[in-house]
Amino acid sequence: PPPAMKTVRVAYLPTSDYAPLHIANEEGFFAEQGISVEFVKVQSSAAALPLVLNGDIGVYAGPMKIGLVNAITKGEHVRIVADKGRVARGPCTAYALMVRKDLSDSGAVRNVSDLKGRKVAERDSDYDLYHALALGNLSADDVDTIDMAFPMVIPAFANGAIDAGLVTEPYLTEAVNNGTAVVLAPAEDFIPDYPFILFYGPAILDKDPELGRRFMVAYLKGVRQYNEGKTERNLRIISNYTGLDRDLLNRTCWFPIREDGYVPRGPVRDYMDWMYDHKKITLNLDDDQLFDMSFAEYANGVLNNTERTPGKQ
Amino acid sequence: MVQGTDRARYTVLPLLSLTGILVLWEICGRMGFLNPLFFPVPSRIIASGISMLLDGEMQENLSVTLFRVFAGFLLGTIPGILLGLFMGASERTRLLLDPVVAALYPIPKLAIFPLLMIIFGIGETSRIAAVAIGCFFLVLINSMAGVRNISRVYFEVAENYGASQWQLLTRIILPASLPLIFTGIRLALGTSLIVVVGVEFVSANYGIGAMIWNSWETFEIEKLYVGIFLCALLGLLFTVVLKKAEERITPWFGHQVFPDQE
Amino acid sequence: MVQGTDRARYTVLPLLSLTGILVLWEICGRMGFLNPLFFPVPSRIIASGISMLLDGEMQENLSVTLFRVFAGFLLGTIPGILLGLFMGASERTRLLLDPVVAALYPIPKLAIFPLLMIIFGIGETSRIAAVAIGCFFLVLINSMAGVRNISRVYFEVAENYGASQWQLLTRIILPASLPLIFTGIRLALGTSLIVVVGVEFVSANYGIGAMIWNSWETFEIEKLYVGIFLCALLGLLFTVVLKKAEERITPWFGHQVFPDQE
Amino acid sequence: MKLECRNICKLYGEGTTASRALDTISFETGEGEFLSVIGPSGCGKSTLLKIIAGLLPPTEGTVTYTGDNPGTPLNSMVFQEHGVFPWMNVIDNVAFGLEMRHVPRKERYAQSMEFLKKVGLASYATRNPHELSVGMRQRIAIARAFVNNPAILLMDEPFGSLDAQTRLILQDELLNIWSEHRKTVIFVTHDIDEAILLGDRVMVMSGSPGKIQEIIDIDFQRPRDLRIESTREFIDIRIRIWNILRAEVGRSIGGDNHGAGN
Amino acid sequence: MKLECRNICKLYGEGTTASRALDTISFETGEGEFLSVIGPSGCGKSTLLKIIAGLLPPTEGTVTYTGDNPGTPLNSMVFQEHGVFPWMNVIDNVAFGLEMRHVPRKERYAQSMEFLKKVGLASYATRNPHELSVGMRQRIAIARAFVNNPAILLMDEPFGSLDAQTRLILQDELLNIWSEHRKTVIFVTHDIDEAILLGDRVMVMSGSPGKIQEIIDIDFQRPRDLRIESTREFIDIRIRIWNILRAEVGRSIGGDNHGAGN
Ligand SMILES: Nc1ncnc2c1ncn2[C@@H]1O[C@H](COP(=O)(O)OP(=O)(O)OP(=O)(O)O)[C@@H](O)[C@H]1O
Ligand SMILES: Nc1ncnc2c1ncn2[C@@H]1O[C@H](COP(=O)(O)OP(=O)(O)OP(=O)(O)O)[C@@H](O)[C@H]1O
Ligand SMILES: [Mg+2]
Ligand SMILES: [Mg+2]
Repeated sequence: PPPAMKTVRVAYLPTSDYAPLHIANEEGFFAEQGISVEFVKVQSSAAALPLVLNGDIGVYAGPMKIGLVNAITKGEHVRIVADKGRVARGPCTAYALMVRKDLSDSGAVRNVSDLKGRKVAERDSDYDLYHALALGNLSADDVDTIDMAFPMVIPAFANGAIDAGLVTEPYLTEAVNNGTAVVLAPAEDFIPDYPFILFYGPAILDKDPELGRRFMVAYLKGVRQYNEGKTERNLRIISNYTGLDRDLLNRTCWFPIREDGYVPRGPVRDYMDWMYDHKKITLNLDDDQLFDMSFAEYANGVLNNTERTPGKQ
Repeated sequence: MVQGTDRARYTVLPLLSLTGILVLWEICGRMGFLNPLFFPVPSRIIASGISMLLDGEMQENLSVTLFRVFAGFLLGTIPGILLGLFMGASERTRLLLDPVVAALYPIPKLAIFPLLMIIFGIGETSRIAAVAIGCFFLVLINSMAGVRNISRVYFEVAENYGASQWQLLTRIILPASLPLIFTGIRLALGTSLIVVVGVEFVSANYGIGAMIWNSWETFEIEKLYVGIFLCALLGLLFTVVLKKAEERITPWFGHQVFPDQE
Repeated sequence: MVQGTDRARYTVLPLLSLTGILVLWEICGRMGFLNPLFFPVPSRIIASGISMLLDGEMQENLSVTLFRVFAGFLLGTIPGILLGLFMGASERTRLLLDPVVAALYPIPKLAIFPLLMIIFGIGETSRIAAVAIGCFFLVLINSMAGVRNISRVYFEVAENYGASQWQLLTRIILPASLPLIFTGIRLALGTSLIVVVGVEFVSANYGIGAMIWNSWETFEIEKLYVGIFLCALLGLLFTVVLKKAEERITPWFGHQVFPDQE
Repeated sequence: MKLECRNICKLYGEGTTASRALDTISFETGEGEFLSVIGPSGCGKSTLLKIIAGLLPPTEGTVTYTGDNPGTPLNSMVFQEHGVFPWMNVIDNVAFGLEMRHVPRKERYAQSMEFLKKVGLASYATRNPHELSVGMRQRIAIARAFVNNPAILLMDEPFGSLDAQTRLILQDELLNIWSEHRKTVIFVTHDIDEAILLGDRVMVMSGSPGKIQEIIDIDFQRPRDLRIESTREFIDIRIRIWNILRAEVGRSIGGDNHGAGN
Repeated sequence: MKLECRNICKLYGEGTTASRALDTISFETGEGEFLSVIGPSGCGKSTLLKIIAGLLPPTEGTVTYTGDNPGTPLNSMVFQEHGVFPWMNVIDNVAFGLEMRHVPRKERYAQSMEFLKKVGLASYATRNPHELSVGMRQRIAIARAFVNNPAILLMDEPFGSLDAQTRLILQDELLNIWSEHRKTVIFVTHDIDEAILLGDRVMVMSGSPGKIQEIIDIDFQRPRDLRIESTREFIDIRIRIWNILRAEVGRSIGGDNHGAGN
């Protein structure tokens, strides 16, 4: 008998890497599991974190952030439960250090070291910037960094207000499209395998782990359909919830996501160590405090029994 | 001054400036002085607005935002007026609360919006609370100034004729500070729009603010301007309605002061 | 009323409410009524503030924000007062510009901040412009109300004694509307803090807004409260300074109106 | 109703900048007495009336009311600055005291209309005060005090801005009402003839600080009318008062060549 | 300086709700004439003065000034509502007209001080008006008009709120100045004795709408003083004026039992 419907609140940003959640919703995968999902739009993962800790939001996703580690350090029950995309070498680039087109055309900026003394936009991405600049043997002190929300990067390029910046999709494709900037260094070159992650908060971990298991089943089913690529159906779903133009979506680069939910420990560990070394956090967490893969394992079991294909990646 | 001329000027002058600006903008845009990527001409914005109107997108966002604005406005303005009147009238209360008001007013609503969400939960309540807080202080400070601007003799008359505190409030303090309360309301209505948009920016699926933010995110710059125009239009509408109300309710306020105007 | 008591109440009452709130907060926190994750007790916030003071982080952010606030405030307030006075005095100008003001005021500064960046370039100019715009309208609307609140007989006297337009402005309109201009300034200073923090949220490395944003990002909730407290403190400071200035400059304003207060 | 003032002193301001407005004023009124008060401008007449009305606390001294009070208000004051409310129409202004005592609308309008007729403003009942002349507004204030039917009437130069004939009519009317009800009246005026014509006694004050110079009994039989002004006694009293006042003026202006012949 | 008013009409309001305040007023003053104006409250005296001063445009008719003007202002008015500025101290208020004409500070203070002495306010020169009594404020307004040394003085019940002796002194002072400089004076008063004592002619007005009833020549020799009040002629004129006014009042109040004996 189907279990009674339960509501899970999920925080999201309107970018394509949140697609598996929306696909799972649109295709009724959550409903199959007796879950109704309420999507809560947030402007950044930072804005979502308090609500996760508060128990208002059960699930959220995004890059590893200092705030999360700090919360866990304070004893909060939040765990990494699955993969949600990675910076990976592939046919396209979804995240990169970009430079203004005229600087690139004129040859003023050919490689990262030419950025010395220039204005570089970033948004709470000191780890990424650190490694990007390291490609040109620069440090953050060698450039003029400007903290800037992503959508504002494009007008800033157009206006000549910034010279370079860390840009993610779909802004990357749009900037290339309207001829304001070009890729200087793809993220694969400086933070390979850098993970974006799905988290559960106390609302699931403490209150209803069973709900978490069912949620994971639906999520991973969504991931599988996402990995079918830019099908008409997927394009339509993503276009619907991001509001992005279908053709633009077709041109943007989609992060690869693992179908078994497995999160590679190495890059996470690298990031932790970097944060610890740079005194951004006071405690280096061990794996038990960070990961809880039991949900993914359960889901893999369910999915591999009912469907043939194991995770491809 | 002939009456006809008078009426003409009261309707013509206000329209003149607004249409003037739009026409100038259109011309500059067409002559290539403005980067069309960021400054599309009004005609294109209007076209985009009409299509949003036809497919119902505009009405949906507008109604959501208007609900938040009015709910927040009412919830903030009414206590704001009452407390403002009270603080204006009672020095003791003023001394006690003025520092609190002064300290709370400049706290950015956007910065504490996440805290509001924790207190009021996700959803409408926290958004409406942010709007209400924004309105509250503006109306409070203006009402307070309104009371302190009342000629002392009115209070003496009221006291001498045995007005109770309640009668003092409703028959003297409230009507006498109405002109400035209106100024506060005018500011508050404008601000409630600003706050609601800011809040919809960071957390909402619908509403003009969400629409504007989505336009930034999805590079639909005309939609962004439609959103901004809607804000402007609403502001204008509010002002016109308030002005009519003001003329009706406080006819003794706002003399014409330059000789050319009698 | 004995003088000593009077002086005491002018300093004691304002302090009472503020410390009262802090003490209550501390007690509620210690007794576990508040979630320490989101509502840390004042003593911990103060401790965090002191450590930020010692390592210079606070001064740095504060000075950056203060610079933006004052620059924007001055750039917005002075034209706002002048135009407000002028619109208050001249009906023709008011009819012409009132709709424009009404339309522009409720446009959210945050929504057009990217446009400001395009117009003014990135960096300080666009941030200061956003603050200036925020102040401008508040002061304008209040100054306008100030002029319209002036008793007509003053204008008649001035005209009869041959005041030039300039003398009318400086000797009548300006001083007579000072009380309400002060109200506008008070609102504007508060708002300039709000706007600057909002702008620093979306684009800045330093400043109180950036600090608050970073605290959210890194979930250092005490730092966030330090930021909010700094806003509150600045607001308080501004108000106290303004009030002193007001008492000195407009001693005829603000009678005590309740009988218990003479 | 009787009234007793004992050693009333009033200081304005504090500390070294305090100035003494009234100095040990002691007097009492008989039951139903009509007391005229006359004295140079600034001698503290208004201050004294406000202290009697309980609107200002005396710095020293006491005010005592004795006698039984048949449900009507203790005192009603006509203020020198009339204090007609611009936000109420004429009849609501007049009915203000009755409204404060919850007299039903119909009844208070009927009573007010009666007094509006007496001051010649019946046809202006629903007009707004800002459409009336200054003198008409003062008449509203007078009607408002009369209709309130107080035990003691306090009148601060009530006829000061009335035209000659309305003044005479109202003097007459005042005497009529007074002889009907024998209320205690304290009547401040700057018109010596008026003071004598109306008063049972005339209290002559001097200024800086305000003191009682003399209280003169006026023994004309009632009812009185203007004819008594040509009697020997009247002229004697007039000269007597005038001499007190003139000495006073001589002191305050410095005794230069400003004697006005008599 | 001579003044001619021709067929002056004044309507307040518009269309059907317009009310006629003045009806075809025509008169002229001789060179250096002292014209007293008397009439019931609300008959349009203030309106007429404001039209003469150029502060209100007449609905119909013309005001013409002829004669040469030796550099001093054309006219200065003492307003019925005094219009003393609360934001200037006493001497700055008095010096206002001079300041408007750019008289150097030292000189204008010297001249103002002279007139402050004349109205007995020398020791209040640096005080703020809100610390003075109503009568003292009216004296400031009078001093302000005098020190301005205009070609024509327009005085709207200037002595209305003065005490008896200051009033007599200032009447005397006014006559002195007038006989020295032979300015044209239009002097509105509600005191019949004052009108006769001061005027070369007395213009008696009636109300609703304001009309000239009669202009009476006063032939007493100058210099005059209070002694003329006891002459036969004086009393005759007084009765004559009184009869005009009384008829008027009879009409306006409806002719009931309000005759005041004489
Ligand atoms: N702004 C206005 N709007 C409409 N009516 C007005 C206005 N000002 C004056 N009136 C009307 O015009 C008439 C004349 O007023 P005005 O002030 O000139 O009288 P006045 O003779 O000076 O009276 P007083 O002796 O009481 O000062 C009055 O009936 C008054 O109601
Ligand atoms: N609020 C105040 N602060 C300081 N001094 C004041 C204040 N009010 C009145 N005074 C002073 O007190 C004295 C008496 O003022 P009050 O108004 O009682 O005089 P008055 O006899 O009514 O004068 P008038 O006949 O001109 O109305 C004056 O010298 C005045 O300067
Ligand atoms: Mg007085
Ligand atoms: Mg008048």
